[in-house]
Amino acid sequence: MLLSLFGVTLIASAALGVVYGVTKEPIARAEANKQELALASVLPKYEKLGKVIKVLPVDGKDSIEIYPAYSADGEEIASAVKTYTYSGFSGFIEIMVGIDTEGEITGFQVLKHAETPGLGSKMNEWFSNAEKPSQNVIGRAFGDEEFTVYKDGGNVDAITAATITSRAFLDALNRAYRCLDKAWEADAQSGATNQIDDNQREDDAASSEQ
Amino acid sequence: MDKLLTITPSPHIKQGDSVNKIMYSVIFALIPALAWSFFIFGLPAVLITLTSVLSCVLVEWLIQKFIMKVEPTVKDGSAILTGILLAMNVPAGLPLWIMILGAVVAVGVGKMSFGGLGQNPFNPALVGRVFMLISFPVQMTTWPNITRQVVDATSEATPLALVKEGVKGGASVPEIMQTLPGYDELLLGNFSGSLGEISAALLLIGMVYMLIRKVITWHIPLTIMATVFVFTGILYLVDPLQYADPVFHLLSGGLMLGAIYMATDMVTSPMSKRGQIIYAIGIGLITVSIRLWGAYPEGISFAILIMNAFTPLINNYVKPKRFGEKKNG
Amino acid sequence: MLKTFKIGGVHPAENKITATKAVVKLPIPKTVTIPVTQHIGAPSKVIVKRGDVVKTGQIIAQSSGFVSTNIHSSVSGKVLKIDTVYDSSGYKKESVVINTEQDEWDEGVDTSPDLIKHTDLDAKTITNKILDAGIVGLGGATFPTHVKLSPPPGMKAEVLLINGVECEPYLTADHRLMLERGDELMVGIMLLMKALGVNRAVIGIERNKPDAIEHLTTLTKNYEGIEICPLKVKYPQGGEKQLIKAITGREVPSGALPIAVGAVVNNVGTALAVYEAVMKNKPLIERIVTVTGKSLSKPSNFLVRIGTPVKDLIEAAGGLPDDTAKVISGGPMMGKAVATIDIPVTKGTSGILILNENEGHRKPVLNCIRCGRCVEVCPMGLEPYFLMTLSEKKVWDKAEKEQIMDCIECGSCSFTCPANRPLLDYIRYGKLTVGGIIRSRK
Amino acid sequence: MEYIIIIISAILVNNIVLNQFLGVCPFLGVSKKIETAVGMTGAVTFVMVLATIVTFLIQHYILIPLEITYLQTISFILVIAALVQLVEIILKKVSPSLYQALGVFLPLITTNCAILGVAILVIQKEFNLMEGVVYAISNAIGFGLALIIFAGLREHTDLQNVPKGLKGVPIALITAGILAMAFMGFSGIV
Amino acid sequence: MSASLIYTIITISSLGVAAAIILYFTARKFYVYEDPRIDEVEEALPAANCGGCGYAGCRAFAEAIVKDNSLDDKFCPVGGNDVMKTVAEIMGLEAGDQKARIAVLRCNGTCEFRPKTNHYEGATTCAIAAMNYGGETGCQYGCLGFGDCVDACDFDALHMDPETGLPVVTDENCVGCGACVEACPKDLFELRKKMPKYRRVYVACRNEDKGGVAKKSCEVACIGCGKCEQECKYDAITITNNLAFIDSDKCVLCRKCVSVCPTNAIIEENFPPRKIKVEKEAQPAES
Amino acid sequence: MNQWKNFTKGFLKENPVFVLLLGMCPTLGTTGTAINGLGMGLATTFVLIMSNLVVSLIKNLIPDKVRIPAFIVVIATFVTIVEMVMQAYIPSLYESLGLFIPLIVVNCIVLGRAEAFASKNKVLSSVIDGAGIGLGFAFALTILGSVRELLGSGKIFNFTVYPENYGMLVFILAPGAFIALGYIIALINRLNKKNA
Ligand SMILES: Cc1cc2nc3c(=O)[nH]c(=O)nc-3n(C[C@H](O)[C@H](O)[C@H](O)COP(=O)(O)O)c2cc1C
Ligand SMILES: Cc1cc2nc3c(=O)[nH]c(=O)nc-3n(C[C@H](O)[C@H](O)[C@H](O)COP(=O)(O)O)c2cc1C
Ligand SMILES: Cc1cc2nc3c(=O)[nH]c(=O)nc-3n(C[C@H](O)[C@H](O)[C@H](O)COP(=O)(O)O)c2cc1C
Ligand SMILES: Cc1cc2nc3c(=O)[nH]c(=O)nc-3n(C[C@H](O)[C@H](O)[C@H](O)CO)c2cc1C
Ligand code: SF4
Ligand code: SF4
Ligand code: SF4
Ligand code: SF4
Ligand code: FES
Repeated sequence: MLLSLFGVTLIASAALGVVYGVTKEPIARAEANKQELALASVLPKYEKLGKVIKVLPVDGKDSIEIYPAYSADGEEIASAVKTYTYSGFSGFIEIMVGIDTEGEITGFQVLKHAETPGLGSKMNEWFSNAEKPSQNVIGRAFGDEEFTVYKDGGNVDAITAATITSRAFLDALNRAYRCLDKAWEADAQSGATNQIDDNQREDDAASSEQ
Repeated sequence: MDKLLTITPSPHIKQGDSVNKIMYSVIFALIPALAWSFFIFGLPAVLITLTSVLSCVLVEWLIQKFIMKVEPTVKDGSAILTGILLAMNVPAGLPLWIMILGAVVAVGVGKMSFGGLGQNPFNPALVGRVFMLISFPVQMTTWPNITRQVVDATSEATPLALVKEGVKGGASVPEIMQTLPGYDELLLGNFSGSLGEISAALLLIGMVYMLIRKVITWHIPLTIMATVFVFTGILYLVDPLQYADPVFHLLSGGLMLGAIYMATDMVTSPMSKRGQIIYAIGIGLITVSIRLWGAYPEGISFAILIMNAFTPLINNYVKPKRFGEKKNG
Repeated sequence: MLKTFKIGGVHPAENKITATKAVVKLPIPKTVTIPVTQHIGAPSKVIVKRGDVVKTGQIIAQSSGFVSTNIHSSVSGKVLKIDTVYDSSGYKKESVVINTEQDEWDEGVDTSPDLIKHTDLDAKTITNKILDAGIVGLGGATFPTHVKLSPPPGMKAEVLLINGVECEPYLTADHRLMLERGDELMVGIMLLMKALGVNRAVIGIERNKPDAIEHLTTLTKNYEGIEICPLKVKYPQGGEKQLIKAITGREVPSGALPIAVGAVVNNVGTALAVYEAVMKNKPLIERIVTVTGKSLSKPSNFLVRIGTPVKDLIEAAGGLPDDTAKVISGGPMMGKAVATIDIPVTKGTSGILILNENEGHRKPVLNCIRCGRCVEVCPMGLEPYFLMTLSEKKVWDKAEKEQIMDCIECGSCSFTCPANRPLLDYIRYGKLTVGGIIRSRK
Repeated sequence: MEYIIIIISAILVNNIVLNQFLGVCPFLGVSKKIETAVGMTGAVTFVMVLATIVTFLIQHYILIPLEITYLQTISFILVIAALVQLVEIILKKVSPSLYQALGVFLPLITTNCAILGVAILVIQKEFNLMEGVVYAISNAIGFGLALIIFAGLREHTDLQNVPKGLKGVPIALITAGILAMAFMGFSGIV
Repeated sequence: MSASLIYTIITISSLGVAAAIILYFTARKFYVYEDPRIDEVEEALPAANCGGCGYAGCRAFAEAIVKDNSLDDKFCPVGGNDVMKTVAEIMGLEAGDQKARIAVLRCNGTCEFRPKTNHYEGATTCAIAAMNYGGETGCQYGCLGFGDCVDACDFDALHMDPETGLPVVTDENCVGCGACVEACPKDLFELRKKMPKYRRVYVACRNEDKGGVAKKSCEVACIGCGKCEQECKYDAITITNNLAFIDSDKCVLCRKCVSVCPTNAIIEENFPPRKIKVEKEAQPAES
Repeated sequence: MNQWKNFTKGFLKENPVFVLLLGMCPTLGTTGTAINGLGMGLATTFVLIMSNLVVSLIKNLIPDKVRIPAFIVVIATFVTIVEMVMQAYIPSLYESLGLFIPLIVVNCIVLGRAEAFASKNKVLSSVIDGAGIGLGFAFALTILGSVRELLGSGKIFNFTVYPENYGMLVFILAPGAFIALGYIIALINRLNKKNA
């Protein structure tokens, strides 16, 4: 009795192990693919990516990842920032946003969210609608002021009946820019070390990895 | 014997009240408030109400005639009442096609699917309203501007929504209050909102009428109001900057409409008086919780629906005092 | 504050048309039909046969058990046949049909109108005389009175309540009886008290009979231990449990008998019958019947022999009106509609009510709107709408748990329902079935 | 505060049955009578907490260290199945009365998505053990709340004259839908 | 990769085996006696534990079956009829080989034959009407016509004929379950032996009144005259309380009694038409 | 048994969703759109076919006492395989189905079929049974998904039928799932009755 059960589990687990072995690569590739697709969709045409920079914002638990992109001639043209917010209607939202060296948004893509279908879930289309300048964020530049919705005295039209999501969305974008800004500053100061020190009480721990 | 005698079991006589009379008294009690909203919102309100009532009645009639194949009973007035209450729960200017969908859901899903009058566990008008609110959040929260001096037709938020948005935006309640209509206006209804939530005073007059006609008893409406008053009162005392005062909560939003006309729907509320009090307290607490902490600015519709769901349980566990029961026997 | 019971109750229009009509003695009919089941309990055994000659007051059917009683001939004459005949139950029942010849009374019956006040009989003898005389409760239930007077071992009556409430609309038989036969009634009550061994009796009378209250109050001065208790007008105050609650403030527990709270309730008519049986040796062969109705030309109170055809009563009251919809044996709340007026008056017939087309029909039944009015008016604190549904869907276990057996069938629920639900119809059916289930469990 | 958010969220806002669609089969299956619903709630609470703890330990002390987290599904279900059976056997012997009240529901629970679902969600949401337990209890309560209310509603509608075609399951589902609609009023509270 | 394969195998196998061992020992230690049939029945069930049967899982279902020792109202939607048949075998609950029966209505008191004597307005169920009185006609034994029987039939075998006011049995659908017999407060249904082509001869009356009275209330009432009893060579007919009864186990369908009945109280059904038509005009059309 | 009948019974007469009411969680949880419903249905079908196949193969090797655990292991294995394969090759669907993929393992239909059918029948019938029931399940999910998608956002399989503005959001959300399924089942009951 035990033996046959043992046999079944043995075969089953062996089969699993094998399938795992087979799919391990494709799974990893799929993940990477997704990342690449996202990057490609938010950045202007680029030749190669630089080292990933991780910046931990003061008001967040996790770091934000910055992917600098370079043109063929090695010049940095823009950065993709994987940013997030916790203030969505249903909490966590993760967004990949591309920002060029001028601080202009080149594109964005919502990677993860749990907003209400039909309401908050419309972020992707809403904020990139080229026909509606009041709600489109692509092409807009971050300046001294942060993006906010009209309701809060800002300049972006919120998704109808989903102000909360819209606020969260803009919050994530703003965070992305702040971190990127920090990274640039640090870059400017300490050259290649990527070591950033925080003078606008933004951040205290940042590091770079492969 | 040339004429046949009639046989029925006893009793052989009847008290005069009938379902029709009850329903039409409620409709009658609603007339002042309804007329006022016609005056305030003008033609759109009339259209909305007509559409709603007609759709409700038609849906009921069609279902009874062609699907259930029974003698239609639309004359009893309950569908008309559902229609009026449904209309009073939406903003004037709501696209009529949404109104029709809402009526179909209210009567078709909320009432007739369960077998018609008296069989439904949930308040049909509220099923319709919540359905519309969830499905068409934009249209359902676009309130027409009634400060008639302003020409443009942009929407105006209701006092409750203004407070909620304001608090979220970091303002304190007293600051927001200054921009809002005063209590006298809330009482008389000179501010924006659904058709039926604009005049607390006229709704209260209707309540008095229904109490006198013994269509409803005081237990449900007054308990709800008292619960809301006490709950918001406590919060107000704790932090007047965060929370609006209890009178504001009583007079604003659909509280009056809900407490007087919708929570009292006998079909969907508990039978025993003790049960009704529990039910009403539940409605009060949930309403305030949703108002203060939920996503919706107004919570009475949901609160009533939720307590409707509890009604069978309450009926099951809270029984009237039996004759000969041990307690104080 | 006038006394009354606490839970529920309704107030139907009283319509006591005949309240001022003195009782008229009806002539003896040509034939009488005397069913052998005129009481709750086992049917009596017929002891006469076709062609026998019987005298007025002679036993023609004998008690066949403890809860049963004797039945006497109400006329003298020849037994025509023993047959099954419709009675107010709507079914054919075994009956003795007698052709009246003259009015010759059985020996020993004192037919004189003199009032006899004193007797030395002991409790046991009184009870036996009551059994012999075939006395059953005249308040409607026709429960053999001797059974009530013999409390089960361990129980002791403390107070006798006399039911002069007559809360049914229209009926005035008890009212007239209290006005016209007050002294005999008082003696009857004294006898009942003696039989029960109690020294206190309370007559409950609703306030809509002020003359009766006044009359009896003056009489009580001569009779020790009897009090009058005026009550608020509220149906079903005459219900045994409600009356006990109203007068003594005690609640008979669910499923228990009145004796559990030390009370025995008897109707005023029963008390009068007891007087006649004990003091005059006169068995229960006649009773007062109210014949009434809005369309009737001569509504009256009659004193009639048991077995008289109802038709005769209606004739005497002016004949059946053309717009008659319903003929009811009893009052409008608890009486039984009858299919034909060819039925006899029995011991339980307290009234014949004729309803016209306007009031005599039921309205179309609508869905229950759960307004809770039936719950509000139920004097037993039940939930009639729910009991009806449970009976309709045959959920018997739950119906039992919801105490369907406590229903006293007063009809307040059906009376009040705005949706015209036949609540009591179904509850009765439920009671019947649940009662059967309970009995079969034992 | 964290805990309060977890609790309110699991019970009201993201109710496991009405909002997350876990455990719908028993929700429809054992809601015909209020008493059964109460018993089921007890059993689910018990098993859900136990299963969450055990699977949490397996995840963190076996699967993660050995880097074989892809075995989550199979190992969790095995453990839950065994656990339920174990509890059942022991309960039957130790406390027949408790078994009568809760135990009879145990087999039903193995194939209840809610148990496995919550176990997996606890891992996905990266709760620590304590949070996981609170989450499990709250979900069980949320399940029970929905189930008992629903049982009440069904006992009620079963006695009504529901049109023939809708009798039984269809009307139960519609009722559940309206109930879910009502519960949406809580959205946004946390 | 190979390491993880090994871990995989070890983990799963040991989990599985450990679970099995622990279960085995606990099961022995905590053994409780139970009716072995519970196990057998459970075995037969699909073990889906879905609760579709309305019980808390397959085991609870099995326990309920064994405890009630009946399969009424019990059905496993996953397993379907096959499984239920197996369960029935285990429980020894097979319907036995009873003779096939079919329901007949022993009343032919249509509106035409039986004049109304009053008008009923109470709750429209036979049970309640019967509690209150004998019925709308002079015959207190006859059909009340509110269709309690129709409601009771689960097999669509009964419907009310609006013309006659009587229920009609659809022969093909009737399975002889007897629900209608239970339901009728007037005890009008009888389960009779099923004969070829649904043929039958029976007394469609339950009136026990004396002849004259019976005839007065209903034209086709059995008056208890005894002619059929004399005519029947097979002793199938007995008369008690002024009422004839044909025992379906003895009746050979010769139909002699039908022609002698003076009130047409005996009905023959599903026979080919007779050669000479004996004024049978009044008979209602067979279903 | 007639294999064709064996195959088709899962569509209407013994449809796991509409008639047997099993596997309700994925039915409701994954049918926000038709495509998700179809995906979920097919994933389940795969597991059903494979587990039925294996179970009917090994049915004689497994002693009764450990039958259930063994079956669970078999099913869980295939579920995990589906999980990994989907993750590798159709990651977007994998993400939108989320939790419900591992939950196939507790779907009553799968174990129920293994127990009730595969453990008692030959390999071929078992596979056909699995395919029939599985496709019936997929069929049901697709129908429900289409109805919800259509009513909720005016699309079917992402193909716009009417403008999204007119969609009733509630049907994409939880309540709509219950309500839509309720009416569909009522309809199917009626159809089944007519056919019967
Ligand atoms: C069930 C439900 C889902 C909602 N989903 C979202 C959402 O995803 N995003 C959002 O910003 N608001 C959502 N809301 C609406 C908000 O709670 C709030 O009403 C709105 O954001 C504020 O209104 P406004 O945007 O019209 O100013 C939802 C509300 C409910 C009841
Ligand atoms: C089976 C039975 C036994 C009874 N036994 C007694 C009894 O022992 N003592 C008594 O006082 N009444 C007894 N009663 C009478 C009832 O209490 C009651 O008076 C009677 O049913 C009539 O009441 P009603 O007219 O209010 O319906 C008995 C009644 C029944 C049905
Ligand atoms: C609802 C209801 C109303 C009754 N009303 C009266 C009444 O008005 N007068 C009366 O004497 N008995 C009435 N009775 C009968 C009493 O309950 C009780 O049986 C009777 O008074 C006992 O006396 P008896 O046995 O002498 O008839 C009523 C009973 C019921 C159930
Ligand atoms: C006091 C009272 C309040 C009512 N309130 C409502 C209501 O809020 N919504 C509604 O649809 N019908 C209402 N009705 C009408 C009716 O009871 C309702 O349509 C039933 O629920 C239909 O079965 C009300 C009726 C009364 C008597
Ligand atoms: S009085 Fe009538 S309508 Fe009201 S609850 Fe009772 S049965 Fe229903
Ligand atoms: S008849 Fe029965 S249920 Fe109805 S009110 Fe009277 S006691 Fe209550
Ligand atoms: S209830 Fe049963 S016996 Fe009667 S007709 Fe229907 S199937 Fe035949
Ligand atoms: S046969 Fe019996 S149950 Fe059927 S309608 Fe006639 S009386 Fe009612
Ligand atoms: S699929 Fe059955 S409980 Fe979730």
